[in-house]
Amino acid sequence: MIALLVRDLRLAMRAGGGFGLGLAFFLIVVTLVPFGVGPQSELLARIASGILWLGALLACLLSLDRILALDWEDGSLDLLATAPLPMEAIVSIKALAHWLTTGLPLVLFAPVFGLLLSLPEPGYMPLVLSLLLGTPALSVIGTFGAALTVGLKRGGLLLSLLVLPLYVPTLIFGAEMARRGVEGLDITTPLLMLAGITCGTIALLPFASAAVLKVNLR
Amino acid sequence: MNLNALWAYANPKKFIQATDRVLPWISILAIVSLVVGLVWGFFFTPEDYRQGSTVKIIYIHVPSALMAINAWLMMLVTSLVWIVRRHHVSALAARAAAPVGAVMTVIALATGAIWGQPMWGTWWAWDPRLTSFLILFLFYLGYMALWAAIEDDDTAADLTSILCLVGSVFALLSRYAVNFWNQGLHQGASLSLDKEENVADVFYYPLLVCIAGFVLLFIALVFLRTQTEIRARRTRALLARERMG
Amino acid sequence: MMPDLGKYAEAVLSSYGVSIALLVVLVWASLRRARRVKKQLEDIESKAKRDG
Amino acid sequence: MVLKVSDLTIARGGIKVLEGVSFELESGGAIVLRGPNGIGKTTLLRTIAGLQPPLAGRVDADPDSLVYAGHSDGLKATLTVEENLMFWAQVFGKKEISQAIDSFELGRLVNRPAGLLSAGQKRRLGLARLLVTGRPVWILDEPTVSLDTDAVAMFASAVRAHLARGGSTLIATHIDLGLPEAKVLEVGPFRARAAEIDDFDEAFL
Repeated sequence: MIALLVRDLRLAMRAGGGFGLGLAFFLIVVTLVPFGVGPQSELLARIASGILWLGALLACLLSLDRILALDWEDGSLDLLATAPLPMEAIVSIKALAHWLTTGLPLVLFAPVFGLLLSLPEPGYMPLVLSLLLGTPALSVIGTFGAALTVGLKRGGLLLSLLVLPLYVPTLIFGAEMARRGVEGLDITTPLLMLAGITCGTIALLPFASAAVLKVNLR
Repeated sequence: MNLNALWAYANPKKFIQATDRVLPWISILAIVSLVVGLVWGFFFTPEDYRQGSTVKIIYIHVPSALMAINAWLMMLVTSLVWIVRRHHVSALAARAAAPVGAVMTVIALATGAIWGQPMWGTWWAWDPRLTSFLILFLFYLGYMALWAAIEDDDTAADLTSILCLVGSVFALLSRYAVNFWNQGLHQGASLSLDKEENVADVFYYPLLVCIAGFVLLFIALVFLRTQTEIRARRTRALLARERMG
Repeated sequence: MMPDLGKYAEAVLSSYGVSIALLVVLVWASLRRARRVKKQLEDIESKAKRDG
Repeated sequence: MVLKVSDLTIARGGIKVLEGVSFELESGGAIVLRGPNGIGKTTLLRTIAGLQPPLAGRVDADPDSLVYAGHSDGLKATLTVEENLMFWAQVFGKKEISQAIDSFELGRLVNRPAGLLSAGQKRRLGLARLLVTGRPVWILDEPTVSLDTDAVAMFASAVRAHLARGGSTLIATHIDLGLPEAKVLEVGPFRARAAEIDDFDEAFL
């Protein structure tokens, strides 16, 4: 299992795209927003937490189809499925690798992008914390979507259509937590809900993803 | 009645024979109760003292909203039956119900928006209920798109069933999330089993007739569409057999 | 015969109109597809029976 | 006996392709599956490897004894030959890859990224993967595609060495592998007959 994780991380680094691409996309979103809504820093400060969450979510979405599609194309998935690893472990590792290459960099760089959007001072900790708690759920849910669409030729758009509604609760609680942080309100409730969603998806969704992937490998 | 006897209708041929017998009656009943309910509601009920004539919209809004949710519940049940017992008719019934449920969701959304315009002064408000229905509609879209995208019927049935299961959990979660996110403008439920707390009798009885009409219409449509899906599936199987030689 | 809908006439009429139109389209589409698929299956079945 | 297939019926895309397939594979034995394109050899191998469920019948084998190699080798273009092999060895809980490298004469290529290999070299690397898994029963689907005659001979000697160690193999192929000791199993006779048209039940045909 560790071998699979190491391989996926190594592949992400060798291919060049893995680590950087999502981050670059995030930066572009953050850069474009002021062009769209105007440069007034009070306005930006008010919407900064929401934009950052949305940007992170879209950057995550962008890289989902790579989670399984490459291994599908070169036959690795067939071979992994017949290897002595349970399918649930394979999809969990895949999700973890995706989070380490996409979600974690987003979390780490979010404060920098917060500066660009004049995120108010008290908002940084809750924002980073909410992203740290929420992005693993995005990766796990995304892996489920990727498993559903892995055999399809033009699955990218369908993948987005399937995954986005599933992202709604995570986005609501994550963005709400970041927003409350900015306004200096109590963040306990959304924090607990967000943590609950993440734990729940990590614990349960791999079974669905594995079942779906087995069906697609038939 | 012996519940086990119900499984006999999981056979496609039996299903078509049985539904062919009842379909005309259900269709007639559906049309009669819809016409009676809507005419009663539209022409023969008074205005509400607060909402004026817009109260007449509930005869469409409430039944369609109910059916939008019940259609998804039915798909959830039939998906589970497919996963557990592998009856093809069950999976096809879920497929047949999805577009009906989606249209019901659209009707609920449209009537809600039209109602909201005079009541709240805006076509669209990010009210928890409206928002939840919008999300439900997205789930219907994704579900139907997944069915349409996969060529192999059994694979599609498996994948959509699991999507329906997972989607149900997330839809429920979204409902709570949306409630938390915005305490809404929407009035409380207009119906509950306890009639005392409800809308007045004058509105209540025609509403019940309308709900019955929508339920019957839904059943008739699902029977008809399931028959169609069964026949389409058999057509594909025969064509494939021809190709195999 | 027509009830007086007052200032909300537009809202009430348009919501009935939109909903009934959607339902009619749904029923019509279902019936049309049902008829087509039934015919297609009958054609193929008779052909398959003929050819063995 | 390491693999026993009894009365197996398999389907592809909802259509029965083979039925009543039965055979046994002994330790140290080899079976070559033959038959025209599209008859269902790949589906049969995938069913035996456990990738898809059979419609009927049984496959009896220790699931920890099988290793499957399909049309694609599952190689990563940006990883070197050594990294690719090492990964599969680790997945199967092994560490030793030098023997596999020697058997398929990959020694000069260990540090080359797999993406820069020729088609034949890739195939050899894919076959070397079988050795590093340490599993006794090889299920191979067209293993000699894009191999030249020398490489086919290399493959044959690797299989022979594997059999001599008590391993066994099930191979679907079109060409003569130069393995006279292998039993040939024609798949043609197991071809499923078309289902009755009136049989309008669960399976729709």
